[in-house]
Amino acid sequence: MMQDTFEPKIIAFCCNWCSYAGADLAGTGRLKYPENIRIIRVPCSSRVDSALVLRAFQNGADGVMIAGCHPGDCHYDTGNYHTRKRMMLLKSLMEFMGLDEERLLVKWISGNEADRFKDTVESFTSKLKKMGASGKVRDLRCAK
Amino acid sequence: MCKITEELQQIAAELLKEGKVDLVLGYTKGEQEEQSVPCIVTQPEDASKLIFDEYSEKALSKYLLEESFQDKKVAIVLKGCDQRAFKLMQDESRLGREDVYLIGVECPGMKWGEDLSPFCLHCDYRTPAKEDVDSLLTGADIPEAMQGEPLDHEDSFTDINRLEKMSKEERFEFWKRQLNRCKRCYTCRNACPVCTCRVCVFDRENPDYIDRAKDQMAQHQFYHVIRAFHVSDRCVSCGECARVCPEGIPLHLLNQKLLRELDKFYGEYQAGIDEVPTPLSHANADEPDFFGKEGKA
Amino acid sequence: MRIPQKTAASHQREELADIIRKDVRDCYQCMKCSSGCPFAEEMDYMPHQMMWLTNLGLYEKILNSKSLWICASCLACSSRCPRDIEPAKVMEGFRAMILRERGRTNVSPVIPKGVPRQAVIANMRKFRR
Amino acid sequence: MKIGVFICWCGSNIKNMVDVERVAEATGKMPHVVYTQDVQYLCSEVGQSDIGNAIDEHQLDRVVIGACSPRMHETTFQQLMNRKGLNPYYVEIANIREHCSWVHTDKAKATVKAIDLVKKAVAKSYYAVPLHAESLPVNKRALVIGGGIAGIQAALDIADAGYPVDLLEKESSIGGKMAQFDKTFPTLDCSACILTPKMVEAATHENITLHTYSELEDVSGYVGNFHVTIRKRATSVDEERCTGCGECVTKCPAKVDNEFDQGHSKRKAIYTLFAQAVPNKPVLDRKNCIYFKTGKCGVCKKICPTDAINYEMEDQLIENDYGAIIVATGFELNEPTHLGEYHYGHHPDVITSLELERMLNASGPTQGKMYRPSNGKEPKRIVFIQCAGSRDRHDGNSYCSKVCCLYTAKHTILLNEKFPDTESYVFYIDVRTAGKNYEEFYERARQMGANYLRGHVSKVEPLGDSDNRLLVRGYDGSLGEQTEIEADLVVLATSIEPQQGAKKLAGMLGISSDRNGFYSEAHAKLKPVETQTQGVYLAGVCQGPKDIPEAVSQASGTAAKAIVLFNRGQVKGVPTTAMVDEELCSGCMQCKPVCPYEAISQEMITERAHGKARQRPVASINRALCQGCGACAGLCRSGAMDIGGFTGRQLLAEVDTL
Repeated sequence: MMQDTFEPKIIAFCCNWCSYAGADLAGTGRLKYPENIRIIRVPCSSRVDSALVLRAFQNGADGVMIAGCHPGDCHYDTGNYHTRKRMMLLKSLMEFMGLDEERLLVKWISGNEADRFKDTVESFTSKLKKMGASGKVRDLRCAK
Repeated sequence: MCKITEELQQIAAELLKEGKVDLVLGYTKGEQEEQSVPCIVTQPEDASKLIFDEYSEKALSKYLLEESFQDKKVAIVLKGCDQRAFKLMQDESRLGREDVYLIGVECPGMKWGEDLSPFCLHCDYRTPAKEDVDSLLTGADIPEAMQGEPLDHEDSFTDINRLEKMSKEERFEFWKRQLNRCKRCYTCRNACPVCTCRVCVFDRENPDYIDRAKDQMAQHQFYHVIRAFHVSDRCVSCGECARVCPEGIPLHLLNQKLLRELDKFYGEYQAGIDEVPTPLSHANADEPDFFGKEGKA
Repeated sequence: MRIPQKTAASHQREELADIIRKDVRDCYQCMKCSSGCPFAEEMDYMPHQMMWLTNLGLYEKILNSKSLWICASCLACSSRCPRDIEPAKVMEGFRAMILRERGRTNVSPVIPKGVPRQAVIANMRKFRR
Repeated sequence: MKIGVFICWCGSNIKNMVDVERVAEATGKMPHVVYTQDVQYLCSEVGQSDIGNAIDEHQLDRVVIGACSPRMHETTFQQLMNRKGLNPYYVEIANIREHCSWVHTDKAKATVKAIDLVKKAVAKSYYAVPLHAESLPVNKRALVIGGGIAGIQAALDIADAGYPVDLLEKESSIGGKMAQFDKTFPTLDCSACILTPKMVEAATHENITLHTYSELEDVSGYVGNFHVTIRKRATSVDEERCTGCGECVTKCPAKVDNEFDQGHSKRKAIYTLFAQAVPNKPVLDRKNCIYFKTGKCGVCKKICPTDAINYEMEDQLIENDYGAIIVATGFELNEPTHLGEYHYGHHPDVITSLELERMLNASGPTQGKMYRPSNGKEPKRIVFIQCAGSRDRHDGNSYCSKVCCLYTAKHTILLNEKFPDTESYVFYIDVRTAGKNYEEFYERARQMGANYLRGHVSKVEPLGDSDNRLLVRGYDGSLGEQTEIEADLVVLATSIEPQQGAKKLAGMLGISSDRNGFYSEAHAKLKPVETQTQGVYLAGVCQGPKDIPEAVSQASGTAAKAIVLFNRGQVKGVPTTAMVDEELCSGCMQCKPVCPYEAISQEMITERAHGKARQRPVASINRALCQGCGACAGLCRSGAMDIGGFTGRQLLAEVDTL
């Protein structure tokens, strides 16, 4: 079965102050989660623009995760308010174009929520496994 | 000859004669009856070339950025939506108000082939505000369909509703069908009066946003999503992007969809009428959180 | 209830203070006395309310209340009062004031069912003449 | 470009789950990678010297590390780069411990992931740009806005440290609200007795300049370099000449309600705010002056022995540069007229706590005598209503005003002490006594006879008797019944609110306010006196309701922050700030409102095009202010805005390798 062998590729943009720290804490706590995720460090979730997300999908990412501080906790005060506004629009446009907006996950994970980080990665990975490979935005010639 | 055209010619001739402006940027009749094209008049006697009718769709304000218009005093003809575009350019420091003489005209609604543009049906800013322009010409022949209250967004952009009701796969197929026709001629971008970047990201070689994706479909999706984003909150609802598309792709639906979402969650905002900052340039704690515990993510 | 213009006279307050040797002003209405009182359900004013009426100077209400006589003097309230006011003692004080003023006891002895012997004996003490 | 890749074992921490040799081998094949090595402990001295030697030997100009989280040892490696004469931002770290070896269980898969992560870092390093932190000199002069107790304290602390301070006050005297109070809880110190010496000290301190009757007109600049314009309103009294003899005040024929006494007394049109005012020189209130209204009068001018009255005096604009700004603008009290059920404004015997405070004050309108405004008689029974407008979402402020519980306890104590035959009834929802010795103080109030009734008052109405008394309808939670009290005087504990002009000031200073209009601190726990704008600090109630000791300690906190800044003498920004590509930027300034630090401004550049020099606007980053969040870069359509260390090109490179 396809589902059994398919390993989704996940690119995660984690803000340096909360979510990246949360992922670090998951490591320090030796929590275990699937290997599918590749984390890219950004100063703040608001640094991520829609071009980066689309580019990740084009490159064959089956899921993209953007993780930032909880609203109100942003290291830069307002960054994640911008993130949620921009990403809501991107998701609704993706949905409108018939793309799988579920493949873009926006999550607030604080620096001490190692469990939340682990749970998020686990559930996102298993969801993407069920959904199968992303083909709709994928640039086939880019795929390795 | 309609009243506005008559007055327009008169004003243009006067402005040129008195030396108040170096040139007048307006419309003249094209080769076909159902076509009006941009036209520059520099001599008072040529003012009679100028016309204004329901085919004068092209937004002229972006011409002002071109090199040949620099350091010149220009008079420009603006419909309601054009004036919004002008105001936005002004707010975004792309041009100053001082050297431009604005001739506002009442718009009778623009034709998309036989029909009226859905943008015009929805438009409640056909005529520029009097205080925003130097002369205002009114008295257009308003077609019956536009005489009442403007239509709601939902009632004029019915295609969005139709698409929203489809299944995801149907929507995908729809856009695949549409976007596969795209030749990336960039006419939509060039016609858009708010696409005013000095260098468009899609014209940049490094990082090369386009060349990387060799697959047509993926490229088109990329281009149109990004363009819709760049325009979204700044769209002045002129409808030029869709009208000029040689392949007839209804790509205005993308940014109108975004506009609808913005209005729904962050309150109505009309670029070029309401004051800047535009909705995407600010964010605060009180806005809805879609990604919290109970959010749709 | 309207708080009357004239509350307890100072001689009454002094009399009470004299008997109980406690300052009811210390009461901050935590209601622990009422929460532990075995007879609170039977009372018209619960112990904390008695304390409160004392503070407000509404002695008439206290002197006419059933609660004074339902109180079994089990001293649960007193032993638990975080302010050391000993509500049982305050009750006793009012009873004493009534008993001093002969003829005032117009309350009939009430002995609810299932009352422990100790309470009955306590009642005997109260109604002794 | 010569890149060296170093993979750390971290003892067994990485090596046990990741095949480090394979990672080194795989990344070694990437373009520009000239050297790879796996090392037992990269952070150790041995590891560091291994990297150093490789840099020397192979002339490496970029270093990629596969090790623990960059949050752990980024600075260690950056310092190494510095020592080797390379820019610290030429080192890139792949997190193969916290994000890989520690969280995975399948060695083969973890090794593949580690290779990906290191490759990603190598790709990112291709586009690395050297970065430097900007440092700017600090102007060692502080501005304190607000001359209340918090402002005075902050000014005194900074001045004592030897730095000049300007103290700005909009009224004609410093002192603020505390000057209006009678006694202070929980010690019952006389407010004036402890405040006045501080006021005098501030006025006479060699490092403090007072600007009374002045307001903030404009602020520009940033931490260390604020440029401020102060508007000194025309007092019509020449400060130099005036001796403060008070002759003009005595003779002035115009009488108006005295705001300082909450309207319970009259003052003249030319007046000093209160007897102990600092500076003790009168100001002329032009709105109520007969001369200014009719052109006739001029008594003050005639009577003044030093000819100090100047009707032609104009507002003065004073410009100054400061390194730090302390905001101590305090609060206002809500006028409870909108709470119709309390009858405030309709019956003279319903007053606010501040009015009572003035009445009790020995230097107040009644010299400390209590009276009923309706008939002047002494009140015998006083009802206090707590939370009148506070903790009221419906018709007031949802927050707690914090000080009312204690000052009401104080009022009942003072009343009991001064007028033993008055009765005090207090209707409350909760009594909050969090503070040193506050519980004891509250106990004392109850001890001394205050009757606390738990329940909110629903209605105050005139009783309609000959004495014009009031009937207070409430509920007594203890007795569990509705309770009515006939009262001679009803006192409302009104809600503390931000100053009317708070929002405008916030806009000028670039600081934010919370939903209630109080200024927001940078972090609720750990940065309680800082704001999001560097160099602007918060003291006192402008940040949220608080009592005097809290306001004073917060003020000293702000002073410490300012002094630290001045001692350091320069501000150092973060190196990873935003950068503008002026070629691409059209100066649309959409990025400006996005920036939480007001670090983006518009700047004109001159450009030669078609043989002509032309001016055009572009966005410009103040690198001392920018903290490098990248919200601007995430929005910029043309890609003109970028973030050092996280450029669009670098992030794309990372995405592209995965």
